[in-house]
Amino acid sequence: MTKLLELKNVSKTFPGVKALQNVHLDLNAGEVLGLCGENGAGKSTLMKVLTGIYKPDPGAEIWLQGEKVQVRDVNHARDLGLSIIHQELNMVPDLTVAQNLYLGRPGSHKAGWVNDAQMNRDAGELFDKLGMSVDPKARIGDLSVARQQMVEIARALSYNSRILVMDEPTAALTIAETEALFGMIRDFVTPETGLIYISHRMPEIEEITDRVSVLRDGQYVGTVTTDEVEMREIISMMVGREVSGDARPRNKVTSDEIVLSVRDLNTKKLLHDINFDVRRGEILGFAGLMGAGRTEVARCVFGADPRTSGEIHVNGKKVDIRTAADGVRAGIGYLSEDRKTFGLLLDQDIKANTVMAAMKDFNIGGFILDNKIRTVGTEYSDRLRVKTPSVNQLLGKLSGGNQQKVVIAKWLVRNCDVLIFDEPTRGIDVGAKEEIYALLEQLCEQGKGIVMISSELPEVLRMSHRIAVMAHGRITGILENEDATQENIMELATVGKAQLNGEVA
Amino acid sequence: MSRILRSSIQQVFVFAALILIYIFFMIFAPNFAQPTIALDIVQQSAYVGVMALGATFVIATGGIDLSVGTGMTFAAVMAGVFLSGDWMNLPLAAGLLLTLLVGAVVGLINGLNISYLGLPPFIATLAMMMVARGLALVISDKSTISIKNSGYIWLASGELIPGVKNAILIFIIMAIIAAVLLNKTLLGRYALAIGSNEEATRLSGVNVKFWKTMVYIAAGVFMALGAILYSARFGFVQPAEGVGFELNVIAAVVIGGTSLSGGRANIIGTVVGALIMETLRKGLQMMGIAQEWQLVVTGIVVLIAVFVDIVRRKRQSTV
Amino acid sequence: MSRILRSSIQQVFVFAALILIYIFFMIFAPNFAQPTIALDIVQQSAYVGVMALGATFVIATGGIDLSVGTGMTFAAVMAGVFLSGDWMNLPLAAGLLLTLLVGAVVGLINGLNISYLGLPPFIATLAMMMVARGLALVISDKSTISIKNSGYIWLASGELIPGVKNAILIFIIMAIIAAVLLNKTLLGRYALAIGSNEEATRLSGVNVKFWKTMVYIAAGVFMALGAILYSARFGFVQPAEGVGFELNVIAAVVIGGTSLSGGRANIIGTVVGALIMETLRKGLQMMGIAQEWQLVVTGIVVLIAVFVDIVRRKRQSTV
Amino acid sequence: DETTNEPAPAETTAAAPETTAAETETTPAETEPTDSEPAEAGDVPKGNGETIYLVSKGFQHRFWQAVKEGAEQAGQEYNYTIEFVGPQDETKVTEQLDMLKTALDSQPAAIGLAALDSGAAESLLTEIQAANIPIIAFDSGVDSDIPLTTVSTDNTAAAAEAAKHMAELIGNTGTVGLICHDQTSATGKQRCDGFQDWMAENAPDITVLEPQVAGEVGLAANTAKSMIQANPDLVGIYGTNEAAATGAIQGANESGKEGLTVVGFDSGKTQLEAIRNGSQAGAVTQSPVLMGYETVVAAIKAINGQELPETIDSGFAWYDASNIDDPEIAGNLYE
Ligand SMILES: Nc1ncnc2c1ncn2[C@@H]1O[C@H](COP(=O)(O)OP(=O)(O)OP(=O)(O)O)[C@@H](O)[C@H]1O
Ligand SMILES: Nc1ncnc2c1ncn2[C@@H]1O[C@H](COP(=O)(O)OP(=O)(O)OP(=O)(O)O)[C@@H](O)[C@H]1O
Ligand SMILES: [Mg+2]
Ligand SMILES: [Mg+2]
Repeated sequence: MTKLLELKNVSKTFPGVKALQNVHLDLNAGEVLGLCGENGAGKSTLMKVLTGIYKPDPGAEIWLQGEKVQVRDVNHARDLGLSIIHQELNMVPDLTVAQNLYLGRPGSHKAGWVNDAQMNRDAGELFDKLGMSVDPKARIGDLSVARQQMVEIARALSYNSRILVMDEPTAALTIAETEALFGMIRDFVTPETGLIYISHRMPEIEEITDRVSVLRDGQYVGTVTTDEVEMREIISMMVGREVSGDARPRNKVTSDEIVLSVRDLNTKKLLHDINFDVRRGEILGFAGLMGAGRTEVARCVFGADPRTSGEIHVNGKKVDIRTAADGVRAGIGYLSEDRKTFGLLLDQDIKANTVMAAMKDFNIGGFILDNKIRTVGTEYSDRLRVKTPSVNQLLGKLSGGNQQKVVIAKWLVRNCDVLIFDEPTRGIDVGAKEEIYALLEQLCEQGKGIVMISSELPEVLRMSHRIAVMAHGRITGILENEDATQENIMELATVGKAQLNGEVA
Repeated sequence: MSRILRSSIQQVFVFAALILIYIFFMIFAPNFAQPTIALDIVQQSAYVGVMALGATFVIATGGIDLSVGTGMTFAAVMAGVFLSGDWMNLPLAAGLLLTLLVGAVVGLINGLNISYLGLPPFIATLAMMMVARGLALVISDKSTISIKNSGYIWLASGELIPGVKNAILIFIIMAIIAAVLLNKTLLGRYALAIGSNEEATRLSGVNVKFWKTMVYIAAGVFMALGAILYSARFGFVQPAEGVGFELNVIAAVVIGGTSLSGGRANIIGTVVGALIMETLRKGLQMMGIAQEWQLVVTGIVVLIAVFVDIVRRKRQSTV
Repeated sequence: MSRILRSSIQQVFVFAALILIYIFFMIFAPNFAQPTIALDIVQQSAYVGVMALGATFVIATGGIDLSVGTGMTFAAVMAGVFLSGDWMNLPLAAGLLLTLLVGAVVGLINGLNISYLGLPPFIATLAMMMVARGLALVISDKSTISIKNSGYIWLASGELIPGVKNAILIFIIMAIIAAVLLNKTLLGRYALAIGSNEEATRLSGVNVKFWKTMVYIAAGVFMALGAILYSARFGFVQPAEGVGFELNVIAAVVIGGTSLSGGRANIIGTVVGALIMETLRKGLQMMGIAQEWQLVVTGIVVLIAVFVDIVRRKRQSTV
Repeated sequence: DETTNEPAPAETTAAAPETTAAETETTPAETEPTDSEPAEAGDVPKGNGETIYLVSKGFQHRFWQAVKEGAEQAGQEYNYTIEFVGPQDETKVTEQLDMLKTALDSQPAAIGLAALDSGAAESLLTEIQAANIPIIAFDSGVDSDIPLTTVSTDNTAAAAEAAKHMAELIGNTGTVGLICHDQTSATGKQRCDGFQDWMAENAPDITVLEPQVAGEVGLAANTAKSMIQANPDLVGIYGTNEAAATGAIQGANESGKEGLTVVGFDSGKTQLEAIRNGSQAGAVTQSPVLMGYETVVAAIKAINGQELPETIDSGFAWYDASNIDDPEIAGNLYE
């Protein structure tokens, strides 16, 4: 039987980085192939070669159903039936949802004329078919990352391609949407089509894939059939060693001292009477469905967004936070969920990004301490195992997961009393995830208070001492870790709006 | 169309500024409160306005066009070459077409330099600004070229509708065409998409280089039309004129609410922006204010108008 | 310092263009191959160069400063007011300090308008451009102001090192200061960070509004220094000058490789950019080429120089 | 300037009895306008504060300020209000025409126009005529019958005068450079061409270089320097306005050139200083104050339907260190 797709001998060299070396990959018709590997292993690069975005080094071959092809560019790839959902969002923020869906697509215009009414209708139908509720007329830039991700997925599905690549599609999604996505994937795969699925979330790999191929350091390690192996084995193929995974926190909160206290927080748009405390050495997890308002709580406490009322106390002192600078000064750090827009300076290097929030410690009278910056930059990039030739590399040239590590390093360097991590392990591989968990635990031991927002329930359960669950801009419950299960969290997260209003009334 | 018009006007808060400025002058500038003055203002802003319509597309892509001022003069000189009795003396239609073609070629060169050679728009069009100025002077031999073609002059100064100069009609028609281009065609859609996120647009399969070039060509054609309105108004071209017009053009676009960082554009805004600048000039002149003070006042009013626009925009988006 | 210098020069491929242009004129322009010509070029580019150093910071933040041309004239007029015998006749040091303060205030107002009122830099500085021009004319009553303070004139035209005008020294010193500011201080670091991603910088706890304002203030001080060099060369100021200088200033910065979209800046590049423009002007003048052809040639050479720069930059980064 | 005929004889203008033709530089071109007041007090009726609108070629140069002063002097004398405007520089023809339109819109009693382009204003002039507003041309003429008279300096003749003095000063031999402040306006061209033409006809041993254009001091200085450096045999530079002449002197100073003869045009503080201290040989001046005065007087006469001659010469004069303080000259010089 001919394979739907075969990649042979693919290499790709960037200045100073051999991203791929003689990689092989094959995809059967009718299957979902998982692609796993640590951050920087070369997964995204391989997929970009496949879809015509990068030119591979000479010698690479791409075979589609037994025919050798040369993919010239994005459109050519699409003509060949190849489409991709990129790891980073690729949406045009100033256009509407429908306009984005049909941007650049053959048949989206009649002799140069575009018909927005038609597009809105088509988009509406598409969303109905996929069971999503998104307003086709909404401006993309006004949607949350998760919604934008859903639009990307809808767009990719609507191409009716033979081969669809999804590069970490669920990184921004919560359980409910992930389940919906899996439904769509199952509908998509037919005896004529195939799908390549990249994710760092092993349960997803286990659930959705038929086979899994593994890359390590730009090299092909092997392919296994999902049913036949334990996830542990895949993980050890990826990282070259065993990674153990506890399900629950390994330490207890010992202090009663409250480092962060939020009282009666309200915002114009969404939040309603938010109250919570974080103790010294505690991780307070925030769970909830997409759009529940977790990010908004974080941004508001930190000072990135205005609040209409509410008080914030740090270390028992009331602080007046109106801007992000106030937040940082009060000892709060905030790691954003959207690193590209809110976290990174893509055209600055690793060391500059690492110390960005702590410049006060890296200057004397306004003069920069370059040596100290280099030392600290190197220290943290080693500690977090950022895969890079040097700390002088521009952030834009790192893999997504490695970029995430640098943003984390930024807040570690700053050494705040309260750290708010919004999706801290988004796009981070299993090995590194454990490192970050260990890091969070270390921070706890140092007596910091941590708020961790995560859409992965296992992660929330694994890390949080207590779990606040949000729905519709309210906290619907705060659970002790011992009492929390995936089921009762979901129950609190799906409390209806009407119910909430009733309770309040 | 009317829906677009309505929604655009709602977005153009700077429209309120225009009204306020106008009312102010009706009260304080002698003889200002006549309908003919309003018509004068539209007529006098027509050529900058038409060029600003084209520049709106360029700015929507996140680019800039500094060559629009001297490029206009160059195109007007070429119109003189095509049409003037002392030169080629071509029939009107041929001369007009060729002039628009000159504009398109200027735009094409800008577009190719920017899209295919990867030059920053600022540099590419700055170079074109110098080259166009030089060529205008070389071709005209530094002399005023007069275009005493009565059909040509009628284009701008004739009155198809009695009392309303044709320049005004052309301005209105071009504004409608520009609004349609921006909101209803691929050109506008892709211009906005490129300005909003060029990489994502490219990854959506849009031939970004091609469409960027098209945008500059379109701007070149609008520029040539501006050149025609400008030179047909009085029937002559002064080849050294045009320096600094690019700032007026860009100012009209930006005052109208189109963002220089690209991705958002507003055609009605551009028209209002051009009218504000001309109303200020006319009103202050008619008040007999010393010109140095006119500069100061204009600067401050522009600041306030745009500031009020921003505040109202912000308020609208958070309510 | 020398490490920074070396690495910056390596990044300034446009340096090669300067050398080539220079060699060309040594061969083809009569009497060009003398050391005094080289010194003249540096001297003549000093005031635009110094202002371009300041503008580099503004452009690094992704902003733009259109007020630098007429702002320079305004500052020079104020220098005249402080120092001229007909006016306040202050001691030299006081006059200089006050002039720099004027520049700082111009920058402060730009900065406040941009950071705190949220006006687009283009509009805020366009307005300032008009206001500064108007005020320069109002204060001087449209007359030339002469500053016959010998110490003042010595600043630009004296020769601390025999044969080398002080303007050259000041240009070099200011370039070093600017390089240190950009690469070694918070001001430069934050300017680049803001230009790279303003929102991410804000969320890192940086007081973006404050630092942006500081950048405009710094640019204002450099502008005032440019004004001093300009007016001290002649010992007088004509209040109507300066219009259009802003484009020379911005061109120097952009030719030098600083990106108008912010986030990257190169001080040595700015110096080289200013020198390229002046070398072209000087060489073409000495070849006796008519001005209109000078414009054409300059435009094309700038295009080529920047294009070669881009190609080499790309090649370096992909090897 | 389309009215480049010889300056009109003095007797054609009642307004300026002492104004003489400018053929000889020793004859002052005109006198203080106030001197002429008695002669015309009877002829020129007073007004009631009506507006006379003058559209000049520029608002920010002292030359035009001096014209404005003369105009306002006449306005005060005869009780008229003077509006005086002008575009940003001498290339801004359209801006000037918009100003002319505004002048028409504000319905003044008369309009004066110093046209940047002699042909451009035709259609507006027709509109003004239709509105029954008398129009007077000043400084340079207009290609039209509509203006009732033209009050102007003959720039070509004045430039020839500068050439004549230059030739004399350098002993009729050597290389001379030209720095023209503007290459496209009528005035700019005449000042450049008049000089070149006179040299071509009358001074076969003088080489005149390709003119270079520089409208502001810094550029003019750099240009002069380049000229001096590229042409070591240069003996003289002629600058067609204050900035060009001052720049030439600065260029000579900076390049260390000794003995360069610099001849200029107009006055202004820096030129006057240079002429006084000997670094500049001399300059040709027009009579801006008189020009403004005469223009307004002509306008008043036109308002009252009185006869006007075809042209009124406001004259020009050569001045140097020897006669700079003579009252007839000093009255036309401004700082
Ligand atoms: N444009 C680029 N220039 C230079 N190096 C690059 C570029 N893109 C990727 N790399 C490097 O290539 C390697 C592979 O990156 P890639 O993005 O394919 O990793 P990945 O497996 O997708 O990782 P992640 O799980 O973090 O997304 C990394 O070391 C990265 O730093
Ligand atoms: N159905 C929706 N359509 C459009 N925008 C929505 C919708 N639901 C929420 N949003 C937007 O999402 C934001 C609130 O979500 P926020 O990001 O605070 O939630 P979250 O719980 O962090 O979820 P996420 O997983 O998306 O980060 C708001 O800005 C809101 O406008
Ligand atoms: Mg990846
Ligand atoms: Mg969130």
